[in-house]
Amino acid sequence: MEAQEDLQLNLNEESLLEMYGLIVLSRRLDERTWVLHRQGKIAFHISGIGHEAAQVGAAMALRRGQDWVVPYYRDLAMMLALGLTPKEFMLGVMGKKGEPSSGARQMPSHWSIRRMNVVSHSSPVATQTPHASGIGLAIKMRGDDAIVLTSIGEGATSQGAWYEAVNWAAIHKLPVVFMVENNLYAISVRQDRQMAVEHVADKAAGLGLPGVTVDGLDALAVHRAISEAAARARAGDGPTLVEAMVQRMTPHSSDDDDRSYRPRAELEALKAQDPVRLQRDKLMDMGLLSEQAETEVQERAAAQVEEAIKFAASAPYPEVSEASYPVYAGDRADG
Amino acid sequence: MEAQEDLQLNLNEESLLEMYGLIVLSRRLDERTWVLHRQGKIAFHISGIGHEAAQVGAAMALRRGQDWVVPYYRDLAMMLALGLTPKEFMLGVMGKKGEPSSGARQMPSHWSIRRMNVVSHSSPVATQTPHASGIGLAIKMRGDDAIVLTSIGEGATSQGAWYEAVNWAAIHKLPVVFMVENNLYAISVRQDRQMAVEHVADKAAGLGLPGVTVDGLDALAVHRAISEAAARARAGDGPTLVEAMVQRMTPHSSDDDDRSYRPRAELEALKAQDPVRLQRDKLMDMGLLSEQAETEVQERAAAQVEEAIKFAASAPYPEVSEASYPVYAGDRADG
Amino acid sequence: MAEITLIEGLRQGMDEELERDERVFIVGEDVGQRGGVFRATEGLYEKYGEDRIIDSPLAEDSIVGIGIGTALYGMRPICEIQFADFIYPAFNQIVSEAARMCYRSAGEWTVPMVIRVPYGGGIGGGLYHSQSVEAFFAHVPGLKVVVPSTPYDAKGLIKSSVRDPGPVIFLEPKRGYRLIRGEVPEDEEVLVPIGPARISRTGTDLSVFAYGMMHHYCLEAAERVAQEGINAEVIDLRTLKPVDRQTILASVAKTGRALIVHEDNLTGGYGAEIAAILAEEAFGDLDAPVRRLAGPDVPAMPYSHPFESWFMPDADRIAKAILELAAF
Amino acid sequence: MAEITLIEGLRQGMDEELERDERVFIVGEDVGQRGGVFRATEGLYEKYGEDRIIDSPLAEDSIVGIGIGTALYGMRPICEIQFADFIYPAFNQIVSEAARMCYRSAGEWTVPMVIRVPYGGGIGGGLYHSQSVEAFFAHVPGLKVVVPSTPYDAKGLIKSSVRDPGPVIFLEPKRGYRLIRGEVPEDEEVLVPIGPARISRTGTDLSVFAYGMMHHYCLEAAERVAQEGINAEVIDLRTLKPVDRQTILASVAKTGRALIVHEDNLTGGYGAEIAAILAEEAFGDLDAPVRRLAGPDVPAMPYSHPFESWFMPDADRIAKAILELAAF
Ligand SMILES: Cc1ncc(C[n+]2csc(CCOP(=O)(O)OP(=O)(O)O)c2C)c(N)n1
Ligand SMILES: Cc1ncc(C[n+]2csc(CCOP(=O)(O)OP(=O)(O)O)c2C)c(N)n1
Ligand SMILES: [Mg+2]
Ligand SMILES: [Mg+2]
Repeated sequence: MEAQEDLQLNLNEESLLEMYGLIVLSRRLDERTWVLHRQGKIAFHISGIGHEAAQVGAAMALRRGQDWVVPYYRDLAMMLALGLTPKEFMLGVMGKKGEPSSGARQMPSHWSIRRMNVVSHSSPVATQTPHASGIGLAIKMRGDDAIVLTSIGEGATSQGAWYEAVNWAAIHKLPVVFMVENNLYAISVRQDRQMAVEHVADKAAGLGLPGVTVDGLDALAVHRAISEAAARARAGDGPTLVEAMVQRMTPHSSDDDDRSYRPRAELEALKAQDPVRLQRDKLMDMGLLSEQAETEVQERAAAQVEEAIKFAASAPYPEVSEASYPVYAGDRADG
Repeated sequence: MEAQEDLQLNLNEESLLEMYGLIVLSRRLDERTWVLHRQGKIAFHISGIGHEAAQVGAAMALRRGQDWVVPYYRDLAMMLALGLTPKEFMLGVMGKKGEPSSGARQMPSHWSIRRMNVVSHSSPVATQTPHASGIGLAIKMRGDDAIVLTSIGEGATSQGAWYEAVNWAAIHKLPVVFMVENNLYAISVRQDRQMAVEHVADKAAGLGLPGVTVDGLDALAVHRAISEAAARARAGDGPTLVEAMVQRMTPHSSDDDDRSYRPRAELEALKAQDPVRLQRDKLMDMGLLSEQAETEVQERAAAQVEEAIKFAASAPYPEVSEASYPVYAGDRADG
Repeated sequence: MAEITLIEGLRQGMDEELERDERVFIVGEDVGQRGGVFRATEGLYEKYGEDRIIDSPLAEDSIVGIGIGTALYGMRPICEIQFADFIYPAFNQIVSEAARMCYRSAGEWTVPMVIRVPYGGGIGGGLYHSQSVEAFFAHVPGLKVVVPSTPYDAKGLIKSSVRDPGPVIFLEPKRGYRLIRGEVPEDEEVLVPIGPARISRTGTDLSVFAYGMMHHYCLEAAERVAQEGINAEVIDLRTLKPVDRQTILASVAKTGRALIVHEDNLTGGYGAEIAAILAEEAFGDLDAPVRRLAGPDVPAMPYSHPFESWFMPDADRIAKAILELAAF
Repeated sequence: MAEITLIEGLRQGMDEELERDERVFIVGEDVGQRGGVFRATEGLYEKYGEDRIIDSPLAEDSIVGIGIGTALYGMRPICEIQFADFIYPAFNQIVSEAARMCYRSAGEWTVPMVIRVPYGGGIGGGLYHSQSVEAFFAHVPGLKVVVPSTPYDAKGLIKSSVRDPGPVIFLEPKRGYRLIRGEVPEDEEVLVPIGPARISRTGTDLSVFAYGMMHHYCLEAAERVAQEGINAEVIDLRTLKPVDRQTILASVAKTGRALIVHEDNLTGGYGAEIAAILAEEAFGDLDAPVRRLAGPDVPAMPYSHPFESWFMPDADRIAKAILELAAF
């Protein structure tokens, strides 16, 4: 029923399949990157496995290229939905020349896609949230037709900076959607050591904006929630906090080993709720995805991934001379 | 009725009169300090006028000398209730030798009374709140029979540090009472530019602890609210946020001129709700304060204030040699 | 030409930039109706309205963080930190974000913003209303750090800072706001470039480097020692980062002696970098040790009046240091 | 004697102090079951329980602020900041509060606490997992700043830091955690006092000052140049604040030449203070300019492998600098 509504209101058949294709692509790319790491071919990976449905659902609720996005490191699927190519991702993973988000200066998965209004973010968590509110303020000052979505993990909402930023948006009714990807863990720290509220969305009440919790394993549910929040923002009714309940199906990053803090049975149980499978089943139930189409989606994704790896592996490392600039706007190699 | 309850439950006649005496003393001291400033005899004063009832009500809900207090700069009346003498206050105001809170290193009204477990605080707002939670944590770790009360203005609750600190206390159910003295202004900035919630107490919901708003012009109401919060804390049930609605009846400080941002009529209206008069009327209604007793209270306060001024005015300035220590614990003049 | 105060120079500069470029706006605590606690933005709220002169909540990290967001979108924020002492909550946004944004995005994103910071002692502000913070920021690549000491430079440098394509920490010697007066032309645009130092008194016997209020005390001291036959060159550094090495080295090549004066704590203070540059690059020119005269290594300027004078270098102490160095 | 790693030295030191004094506890992100992201606290949660090895929320200002509160009450917190790069949110509590508490209360309140900070590059951490932050804190009166470079010093200095009556910023060269091994006696208590530097290689031709990982590269470089007949003295500063002036000045009095090496950015870095001390107090002893070899003035160490090597001083570059300086 709700899915039918989506079909009518926001998403046509094509975009539902696009959504699924992106989710699959993200998963394949992500899994393959873990393999590269195990093979010793790359130094670091931080994964979005288990978050994909929420991210793609969110991205597709935006007017891509018009609205602004201030993401965080787990947002591979969101970035793919916003136009990051697998090749670009792989350049970043391998620290190769021309990597578009930072010129190979940042660790992998520190996004920036200028052409899509995706703003550069850093590693210190929650630093991006005030930027999003600032962008919202600027949009309001300029009277532009845009909104901004920013994402973050539930753990990082413990940072004072996060509260300050959301507070700004609430006071000034800024066109911002604060999306929290709640996977219940911040590295090893569980939500109950992170906050005393049951849902991150409960924090909204203390800041004076609406807060909703949504099933982040369901791309359509997230799409709906973010669409509603975006509509509020566009209408001048201010920000919304949307908490998507997702699951971290991997260790925190390739540097992590989760065995000391995460019961194996818990991890096993997550697999029964794998968002990729859930979306596939849903589309099949809706009659939008045939077995054959599914095979094609998978094959297309796999091919794109392999092509990206080949491309990035043969790309050169940056010249050392590039490292010394631009410290200041306008700096050039020869300056 | 409620007052009768107070009389029975927490406060006897004597302590109600003590409370009133402290409120009057604080007001006289505070007013006289403004006069000293106008006379050019002192450089700076920051006033608690309009906050006295809330502060004394709160302080008397503590077991003074056993519980801990982490105050802020407006808490003159609270400090008097905790044992600060008018002489000590005046030494601070005049920056004289032996000023007990900082040895004349800090500006006036930056409290610290070691003997009463009143912790030194600084000027940057909200820095004290994590200290209070930390003290709460230490009390819990040691299993001691104490609680901690910390106060702050409503504006300063916009600081990220404040949220982080309250969050800690909520997660660990620490024995902390977070008291907010809401006078609706942060220098010139009104509450509606500071937060999007109606009451600071609403912030509690987002942090997972109880929050209450109480009439801060009524010492007994505040006494009751803080007593309840303190009882919860002692029982191991965790922190409470108590917002006392008070009024700032003066400019922010002697450096401020509020004419550009505060309507004169608004200030006039406050006078009808002067907490000192309200307490007096209440005690008279209760039959606890005669006209003659009132005169005595006033005279006693005035005498104490004059004595303090005389004492501090004739006290020496600190030796310059004192200024160079103690930078590190244990440093001495001769080190 | 009109004689105006340092704070008036600042206000004029901001006013002109607000007028010139509608992307420019001001954000900070009490900058609106109150006109700032020092009245630097007085009248601007009335002229430009609450959408461009914005009272922030009491949260410095957000003042800078929000400012960065608007700058990424193309605005030109002027963020006011009420006192330098209260900039630390914003340290993360300034150092991790504003300073590193351009480099970390290989130049794709830049943060054109000014962070105005009244700093320094001598106003009865005690430990937390008197601090100097330049050493922290002058250490951070990606930031520029500017300190005007005259009304002319205040006006000219704030305007250049607003136009700079990156983040500028603009330190205002608050004791000089009304104390320092100077002529500023009314009929021409005043722009002072970020970068060059200014030789405010030429001399031959030794070089004195300073900025902000200390620069004025150094000039005073130089006049005093002139009566004893010592001819000091005084240099107002004006831009601390990037620092004007040429002017510094040329002066010491001429005089052979260097004294650096600041009111911030000595150890690890800004003077250390100047001394290090000289120790490295002026070795052959130096006829005497490089001297630093600075605030003592106590946490900050204490309140009581005798303490404050004890902390703050003044013309007397500077003159004494000059004489000692000249006699080396 | 057992040969152990630097991180094992640290862990042993903390373990012994937790055992000795029940007021000691550890607080930080992932320090509990996870044993810290670098495993510095591994096993301690199991041994001392969740009440003494506390996983904090993801909020550094509160880690330090809560720590201060417990210290005021009489506890002895060891606060872990996961990476130096993430210490800036806590800058206000460290600088405004921990550092100034003793002075501002005329000694009535003190903050005995250790803030452990893994720092430095060479681990593929890119811009935000490689930073060095010592210059900021070495500028702040009221703080002590300590950097061990060996397992012995790691153990001995962490124990002394826990026992210190004031706040200690304890910087850990994380690249050396497992790389650096050394002997540490098992049957006697290891305590290394805060303050004294250590001459780790005596020499006569020039003095090399360093700390952390750079100290090891300096030793390596010194061995290399020895083959070319240059006899360098290498000094591990160990405590950056308060710094051991005597040892520094005595060494330069002997050698007449000084090279300072650190991986933090050059300008306004810690080396500036050492250079300034020498320029001021060793003028008569210096036979050559004071040289600084440091990370370049870009915002931080970039990620890509060639960039990382470009940023970080290594034995080659240090050897080259030694030879140049010796030849001056
Ligand atoms: C200011 C800061 N402190 C610590 C870290 C180290 N760190 C990186 S991710 C992380 C946990 C984040 O958890 P959460 O916000 O829940 O996001 P998730 O990774 O679960 O998606 C931590 C502690 C950091 N990046 N920034
Ligand atoms: C971090 C910081 N920023 C700014 C200031 C300057 N300042 C001092 S008091 C104040 C307003 C405080 O308002 P509120 O918290 O409501 O307390 P009130 O003074 O009204 O009691 C401001 C902005 C400060 N002391 N600390
Ligand atoms: Mg999480
Ligand atoms: Mg207020």
